[in-house]
Amino acid sequence: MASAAKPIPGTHIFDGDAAQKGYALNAMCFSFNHARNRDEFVRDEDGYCDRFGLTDEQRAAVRARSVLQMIAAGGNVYYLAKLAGILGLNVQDLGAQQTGMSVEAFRQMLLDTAGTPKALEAIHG
Amino acid sequence: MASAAKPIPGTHIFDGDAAQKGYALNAMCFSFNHARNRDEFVRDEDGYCDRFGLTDEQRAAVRARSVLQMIAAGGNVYYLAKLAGILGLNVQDLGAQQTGMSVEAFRQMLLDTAGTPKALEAIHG
Amino acid sequence: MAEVLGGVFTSHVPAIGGAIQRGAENEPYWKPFFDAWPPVRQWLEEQAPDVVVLFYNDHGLNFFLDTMPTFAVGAADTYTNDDEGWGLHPFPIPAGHAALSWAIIEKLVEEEFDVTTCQQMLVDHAASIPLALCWPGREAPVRIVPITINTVQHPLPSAKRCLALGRAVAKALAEWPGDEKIVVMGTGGLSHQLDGERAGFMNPEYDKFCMDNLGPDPDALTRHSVHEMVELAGTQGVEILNWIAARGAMGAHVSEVSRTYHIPISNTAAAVMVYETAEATASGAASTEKTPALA
Amino acid sequence: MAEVLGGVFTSHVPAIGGAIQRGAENEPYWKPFFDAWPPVRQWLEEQAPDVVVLFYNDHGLNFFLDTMPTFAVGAADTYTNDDEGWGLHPFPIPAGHAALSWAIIEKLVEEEFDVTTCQQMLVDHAASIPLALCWPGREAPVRIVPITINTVQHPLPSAKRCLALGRAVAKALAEWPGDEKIVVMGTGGLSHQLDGERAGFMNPEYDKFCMDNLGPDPDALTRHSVHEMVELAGTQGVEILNWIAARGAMGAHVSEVSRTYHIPISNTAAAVMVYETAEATASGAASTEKTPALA
Ligand SMILES: [Fe+3]
Ligand SMILES: [Fe+3]
Repeated sequence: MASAAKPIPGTHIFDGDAAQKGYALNAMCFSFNHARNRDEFVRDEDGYCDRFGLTDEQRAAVRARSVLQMIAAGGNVYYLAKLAGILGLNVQDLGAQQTGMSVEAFRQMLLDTAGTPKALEAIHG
Repeated sequence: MASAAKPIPGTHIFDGDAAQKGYALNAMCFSFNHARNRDEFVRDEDGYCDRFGLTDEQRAAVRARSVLQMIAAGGNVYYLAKLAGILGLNVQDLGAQQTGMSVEAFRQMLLDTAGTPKALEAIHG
Repeated sequence: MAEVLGGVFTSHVPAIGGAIQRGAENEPYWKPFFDAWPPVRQWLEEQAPDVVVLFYNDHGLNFFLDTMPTFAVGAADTYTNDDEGWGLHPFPIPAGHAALSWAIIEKLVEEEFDVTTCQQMLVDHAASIPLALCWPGREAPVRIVPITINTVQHPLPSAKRCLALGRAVAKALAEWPGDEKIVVMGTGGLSHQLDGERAGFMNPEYDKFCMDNLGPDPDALTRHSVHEMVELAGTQGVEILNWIAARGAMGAHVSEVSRTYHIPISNTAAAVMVYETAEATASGAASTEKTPALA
Repeated sequence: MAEVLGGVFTSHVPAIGGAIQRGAENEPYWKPFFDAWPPVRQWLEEQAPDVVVLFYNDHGLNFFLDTMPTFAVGAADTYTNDDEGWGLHPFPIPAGHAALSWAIIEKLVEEEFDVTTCQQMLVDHAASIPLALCWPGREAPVRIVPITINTVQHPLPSAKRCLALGRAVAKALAEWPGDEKIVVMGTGGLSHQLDGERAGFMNPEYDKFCMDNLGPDPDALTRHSVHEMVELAGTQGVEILNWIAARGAMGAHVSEVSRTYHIPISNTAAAVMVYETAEATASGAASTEKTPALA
């Protein structure tokens, strides 16, 4: 059920609609808690996606390694993080990809936040 | 956690204490939803009990086919019913065994309830 | 606008499923129970609901003690019944109504019910047998929203809490923008006890109290604690909690359409009741007799 | 009589676990965060708790969307951590305190919380990393009661509901007849967002609001809806719900013992706080400085 509340720019609420749409993709990612499943995905990505019944949109998103497409296809980042792990991507890599920044620029943005007046106030009281 | 309420004669509340005590036995019974597990139990009862880590008390109760002992060992009748199914016992058989009646007498007791004044009032308004 | 037309309440004893699958409906043992159903089926035929919101308890098909929810709401478009271990063939289960499920879930969480949501869920005989009784020999021509209540592992939710759950579901149904015709179902009970030295216990007096009050004054059923309900109705008689929640989902005012009470089915005092709402009554032909014959 | 001594609140970013397992605590990136911990460990050493009641959210190790509880309470004597898919070695998890778990479950259901009870439960990095930070290099010398809150799939429980959950746990702890010394833990947050075009979002102003108010006026944090919390704290910043529930479990009055706030750990604004109750303060030596240096 889509939230009636006002949208938050750049932010996707993982609600019932998304959970329903993303079920197969998230189920596949949940399976990556087990090393043998991660190995199997690496060995035969298409076959593994078949086994979980990914939709065309989900398969395309996975093939493109596109986090935003995965989210549009119902992926939840808590589960997608397990796929990211297989792909050797950490959350800065994911952040850079989604924001269209270089990883370096994304990291710098995070560091810069620490220097804002509000942050200094929160850090130093 | 044992209930603080007054005991009900002949009645065992399946509470946290029982659920904790009975976990292995109930887990074994839950597995009997699958035909292959029922077959495996029939083929090798001891081995199957081993696999689920039944306590000595639970194994003795199962070996004795004693429902009251199974309940004392933490069994819950919703799960035990699946074991009863393997043993070819229906709920009248279970009732007879627990009340110490013959199955015929237990069945008659159930029928007799229908003839009580309160039952006639409930049945016929 | 969606309409809640009424509710079907019934015992769900596994042996009923066996009788259906053996074709034993007309045997002397079974006939008094199955005779309750033609009027129920006629009422359903006339009301032609699109959706059933089904309150029941799982008996260890979908849930185990590793992860045992107090309240669980199915949120799928597909559900299946399965082998429960004692010989029933799986019954056909109609499609789910996931969109309505999510609307109910949103409302329940908003109203501070801490539900477990289930996008995958096996539904057991407590759902499949009532559907097979209502629509025999076929997949029920409705979509379902299954809602389970823990009646297995104490602490169970109180009758008051279950009634409140149902009433919150009623709010969700009232706000649902679709135009579906909805029937609620509550299954289980009435008095029975399968386990312990008191096995075979039934209590027609308490059952009559429940049947008499569920329609006009469901709050009357919330005066007993769960422990008192176990004493009054038997260890499995607490399944009346499913009836209480389903009654809550029907709104404030209902009238009794039919009632059957029969002892015994298996070890159980079996009951079948239909209530309808003013919406159903207004819709016409169906309920020529609003005053229950037996109440 | 059991005593609630205080609470430890911390972020639980997986990368912290990686830094621990690599021995990177003194690297420039990590030092400001790990420097928060010696005083916390000293406070724990002095308080010597027997039990930790641990509020956190599962990230897809134990729960999946098939069966997703709003609130789940562990009820086991044994828990384990496990492979979550991104390379952390499982951390040791101390024994559970099942008897206390059941007392909490009884009270929660009595107070109309519809919890899911888990006699088997994997606990993820949101539990294991905070324990490893408190008691590094060993299994924590406590028994635990893990309580999870759904922060993954909306609708999430409101901050108000989470605070009420914690307060009901406080009642259970107050009634518990054992003589254990208890510390609560709330993990997750503070502001961060991993997903979407706003990834990398943090909000020190909201974080400071939370840190300033959690102790003296936790109800202040319940003024925001979950949707507003997502806007203010980021999609994963809603993990502050775990802090709010844990705060509720501490009772009415607490004093701040320590506070560290550091940006960034991974994509997260990381915070570590300790509050203690009057019981801990009365117990002596520990808190020579009751007034927080930074508040
Ligand atoms: Fe039942
Ligand atoms: Fe987290």
